[in-house]
Amino acid sequence: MSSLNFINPFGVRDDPGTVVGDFYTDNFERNARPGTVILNLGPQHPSTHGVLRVLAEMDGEYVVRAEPVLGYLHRMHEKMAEVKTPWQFIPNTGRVDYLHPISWNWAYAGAVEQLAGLTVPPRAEYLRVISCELNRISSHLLWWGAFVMDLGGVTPILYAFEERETINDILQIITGSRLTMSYFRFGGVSSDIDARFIKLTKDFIPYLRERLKMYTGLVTDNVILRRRVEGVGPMSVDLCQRYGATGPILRAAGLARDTRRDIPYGVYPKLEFPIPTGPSDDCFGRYMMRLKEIETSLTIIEQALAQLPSGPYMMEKAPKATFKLPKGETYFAVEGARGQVGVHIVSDGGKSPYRIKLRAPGFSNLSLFAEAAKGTLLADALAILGSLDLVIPEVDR
Amino acid sequence: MDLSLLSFVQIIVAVLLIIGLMVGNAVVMVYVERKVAGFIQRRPGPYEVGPIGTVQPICDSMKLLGKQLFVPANIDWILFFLAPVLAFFPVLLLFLPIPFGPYLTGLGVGDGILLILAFAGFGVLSNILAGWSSNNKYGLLGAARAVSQSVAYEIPMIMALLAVVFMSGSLNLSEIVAQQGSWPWQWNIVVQPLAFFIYLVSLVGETNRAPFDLPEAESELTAGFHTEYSGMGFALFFLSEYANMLLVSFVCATFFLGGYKGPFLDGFWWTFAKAYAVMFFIVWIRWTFPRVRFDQLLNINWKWLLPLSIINLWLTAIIMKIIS
Amino acid sequence: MLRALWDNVKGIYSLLVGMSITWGFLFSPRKTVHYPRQVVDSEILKSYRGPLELIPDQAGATKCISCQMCVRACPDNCLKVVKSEGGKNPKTWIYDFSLCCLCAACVESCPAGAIRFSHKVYLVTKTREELKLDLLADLKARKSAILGNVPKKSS
Amino acid sequence: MTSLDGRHAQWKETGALVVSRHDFKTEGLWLSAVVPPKSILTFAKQLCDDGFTLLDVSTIETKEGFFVTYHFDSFQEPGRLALRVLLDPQKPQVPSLYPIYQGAEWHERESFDFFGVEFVDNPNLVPLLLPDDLQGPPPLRKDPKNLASLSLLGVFGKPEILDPQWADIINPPKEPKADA
Repeated sequence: MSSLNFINPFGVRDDPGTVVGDFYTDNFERNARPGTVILNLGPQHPSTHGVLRVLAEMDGEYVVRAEPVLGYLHRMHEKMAEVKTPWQFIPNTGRVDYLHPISWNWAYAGAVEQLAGLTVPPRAEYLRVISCELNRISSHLLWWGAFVMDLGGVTPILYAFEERETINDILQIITGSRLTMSYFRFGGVSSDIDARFIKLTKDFIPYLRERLKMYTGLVTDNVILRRRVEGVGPMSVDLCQRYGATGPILRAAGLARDTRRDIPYGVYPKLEFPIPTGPSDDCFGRYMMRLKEIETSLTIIEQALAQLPSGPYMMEKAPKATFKLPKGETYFAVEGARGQVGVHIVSDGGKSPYRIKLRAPGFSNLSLFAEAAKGTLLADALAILGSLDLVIPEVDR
Repeated sequence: MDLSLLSFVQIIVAVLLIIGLMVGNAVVMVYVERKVAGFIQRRPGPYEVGPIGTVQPICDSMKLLGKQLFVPANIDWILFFLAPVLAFFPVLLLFLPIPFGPYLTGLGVGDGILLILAFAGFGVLSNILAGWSSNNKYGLLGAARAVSQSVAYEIPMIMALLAVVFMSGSLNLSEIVAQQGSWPWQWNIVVQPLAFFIYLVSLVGETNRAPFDLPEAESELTAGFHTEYSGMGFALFFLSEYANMLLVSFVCATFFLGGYKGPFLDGFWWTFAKAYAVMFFIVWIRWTFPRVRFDQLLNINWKWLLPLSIINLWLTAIIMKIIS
Repeated sequence: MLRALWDNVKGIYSLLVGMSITWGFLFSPRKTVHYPRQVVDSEILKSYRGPLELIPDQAGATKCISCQMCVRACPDNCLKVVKSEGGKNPKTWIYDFSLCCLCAACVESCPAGAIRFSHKVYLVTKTREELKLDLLADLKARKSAILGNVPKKSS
Repeated sequence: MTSLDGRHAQWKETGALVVSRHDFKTEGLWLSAVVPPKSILTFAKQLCDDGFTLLDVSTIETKEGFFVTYHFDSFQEPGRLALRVLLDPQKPQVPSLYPIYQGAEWHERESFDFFGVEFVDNPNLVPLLLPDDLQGPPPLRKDPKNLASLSLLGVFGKPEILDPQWADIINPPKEPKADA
C-alpha cells in the first residue's frame, strides 16, 4: 500500500473474514453463553498494571465470567536458578517482584541460610528488618496510588511517588539501586547503614504519618471512592483458603495470619507490633488493611532503629560466589507486601541447586480473581483486580 | 425575526468568530488543563516548547494534524468519518444566542435557550455513531454509556435552567442577563442556589468530564467511544469536548452568574471571566476525584438530581405566583 | 430517606475536603527536578551504582591481578579479563554494561580490591556496542586527566 | 485442629506410604508424607477440613520419576506440611486437587507447563505461563544423565517407611551403586 493512501474509505481492509482470536480466546469462547461479548482486557490496558491479560465474557456491563491469561512477563527464573550458583541467583530474586524486592531477597537468602545452617549476626538481622519494612511501605504506597488510578483518580499516585522517592533515596544508600535491589547476602547484608540513613529514616517516619492524614482527607474519606469500594468484591476466609490467598487479602477478611508472627524469622519475635485485621472483606477492607500495614511498618522501623545493636553486618567466612549448597531440601517463607513469599530449594549438593520453586503470593491471589469477579460490573471487576495488588513480574516469574 | 441581508451577514461573521473562539478556547484549555494538572500534582506541566510551555498546544495540534488517520478493519466508514464532524459542527450553532456582551450576540433569538438545549443532543449522537461504527467493543460500551448518561443528565439540567426561566419569565438569554444586577448578590445564584448546584453537577455529567467521564473511562474502556480515532478524528472530538465545556460554562455564567454584568464595568470580559472560572472548576475536580461507577452515576441523577430539580421548580413556581 | 440525604451532604463535604487539599497543592512548590537545568542532590549520587570502574593504585595503574574471581562470580557473564603475557596485570578489561545487573558480586569477590562502582548517572549511548566499556582505557584517561592537570597547575 | 502426632497417626491410617518428621529449623517443614497418587484427594480433603491452604505445587524430576510436592499451610495454627506423590516418568498422571482447592488449578497448570505432568480432571489444562505453541519438551525437564535419585536429595527427613517398596528408594541397596 502506498504511503499516499492514508485514508482508505472504500475498504481494502473491509474483508469479510471474521477476525479469529488466538488460542486463549478460542479456548475461552468455547464455554461462552450465546449473546455475550468476549472482551479482551489487556495485555496493554491502562488498569492491568503491566501486561496482565484478562478475558471477560460480558453481558452488557456485567462480567459473566473472567479468566486471566498470564505469561507475558514470564522469565523462567526457576530455570535460571538451576544453571547459576546459589550466589548468582541473588540478583534474580530482586527482579521477581520489583515492588518489594527485599522480601524476595530475604526469602531466598533465608532459605539458603536455613539449608546451609548459616547464622546471621544480630546487626544484620535488624538491618534486614529495617530495609524490608521500608520497602514494604514503598510497595504499599505505590499500590495505593495505582488503586486510586484504577478507580479514575489520577492525582494521588503522584503524591504517593513523593514518599516513594524518599524511600528509594534512603534504600539506595545501602542497596545501591532504587528498584531491583539485591541487598541480602548469605549470612548478612551487603553494606552497613550510615548516619545519613538513620537521619533520613527518622525524619521520614513523622513525615509519612503526616502525609497519611492527607491521604485520608483526599482519598479514604472521599465519598466517591467509598461508594466505589465498599461492599465490592467480598473475599471470605473460605475463598482465601480454597485459593491459597495470603497477606493483606486474608487479613482484611478477618484472619490475622502473618508469617512475621506465625512462623517467626529474623528478629521479628523481638519486636512489638500488632497484626491488624481489616474492617471488612471487600475492596475497602483491603484498602484500609494496607494503609494500616504502612503504620505497622513504621512502628517496626522505629523499634528496630532503637534496638539496633552494633557489630558486624556480615558473618565471618561468609559464603563466596562459588558457594555450594549442601544436599537437602528446605522451604522458607517470609511475609511480603502481597502475602507469603516462599522459596522451596532442593539441592543434591551440586554446583547449582537441583530445583528452586518460587512461591509467589500474587499468583495465588490472582487465581481467585475469576471467582471474585463473577457477576460484577466491569468497573467493579477492575476495582477488584486493583485491590489484589498485583505485580505481574511476580505472578509470571 | 427579520432575516434581512444584514442579519445574514451578522450570522456569517458570528459563526466565523465562534469557530475562532472554539479553536482558541481549545488551545487555551489544553494548556490550562495540563498546567493545572501539573501544578496539582506538583510537577511543572508543559515546559519545553516556548516560554513556560505556552506553544505546547500548538505543537500538539500540529502533531495531531500530521498523524495518520488509522482506519480499523470492518468499520462502517461513512459513520466513522461522519461522527467527529458531527461532534464538532452543531456546537457552532449553540454559541449563536449567547450574549457575550451587552451588544455582542451572534443571533438575538427570542428563545435562545431552547435552541441551545435542542442542539445539545447532537453531541451524544456523534458519540454513539463513533462508538458504533468503529467496530470496537470498548467503543460500543462507551457509546452505550454515553447515551444513557446524556439522556439522564439533560433532564435535571433543563429543569435547573427552567427554574431561572420561571423567575425571569423569558427564554431570551439577553433578557435573563439584563434582569440580573452587577454585584454578586444580585445574581441568580443567590436566589437559586439549588438550581445552580444541580446545573453544576449535571454540566459535568453532560460534558463527560471526570468524575463523570464514563463514556471514555480510561481505566475501564481505554478511551471509550473514541478508542479507534487517531489524528484529526481524535482532535475533532477533543475540540468539541472543550467547546461543549465552554458552552455549558457560558450558559452557567449567563443564567446564574450575571453574564456580562459585573462590578464596576459591564462587558464581555465578565462573561469570559465567569465562564473560565467555571471551566477551571471542571478541570480542578477532574484532577481531584476518582470516577463514579456507572450505576451510581445514574442513581445520582434519577434518585437525587431529578427529584431535587422538580422540587426546586415547584417551589420557584409557587413563590413566583405568590410574589406576583 | 433523610438519612440518605444526610449521607449525601456529608459526602459533599468530603468532596470539598478533597478539593481543598488539591487547592493547597496547586500553589505548593514543585517537587520534580528539571533535568538538565537542575540535577539531583549530589549526596544521593554517592550511593548510586553506575558502571564499574577500576581503582587506581598510587601510581595510577590498575590493582587488578587478573585472578578471574570476578569473571567467575558474575551472574551475567559481563566481564572479560585477559592476563597480559609476562605480568599478572590484565591486558584487556572489557565490561559489558548492557548485561550488568549491578549486583556487586565482582566487587565483593575481588581479592585485590581493584574494582568499584562509579557514580556516572548520565551515561548515555546510542548503540549497544558503546556500552562495552574498556575499563583500562577509562582508567588511563582518568589518570592522564589527573596527571595532566597537576603539572599545569604547578607550572 | 490436630496435633503433629495426631496428624502422623491420621496419615498412617489413611494409607500413606512414607511419613516423615522434619527438623523445622533447617527444613522448614514439620511433617511430610508420601502418598499414593490415587488417594491424594483423600489426604487433601482431610487437610482442607482442618483449615489448611495450598501454598504451592512443586515438582522435581528425579530418576525414579516426577516427585510432586504439595505444600500446605494452616490457617488456624502455624504448621507447614507437605504431601508428596511419585509419578511414573513415562506417563506422569495424578488427580487434580481442583475439586477441593480451586486455587490448585493454576499451580497444576504451571507444573504441566514446566514438566509435562498431567493433572487428571483439571478443568483447563492449557499452558499458563508458557506460550501455547511452544515447541520441544517442557523446559524444566532435565537431561537424563543429570537426574539425581530421590535418596540423594534428602527430602525425607526422619522417615517412617510404611510401604516396603519405598525402603529401596529411600535407602537404596549398596550394590547398584557399586555397579554404577
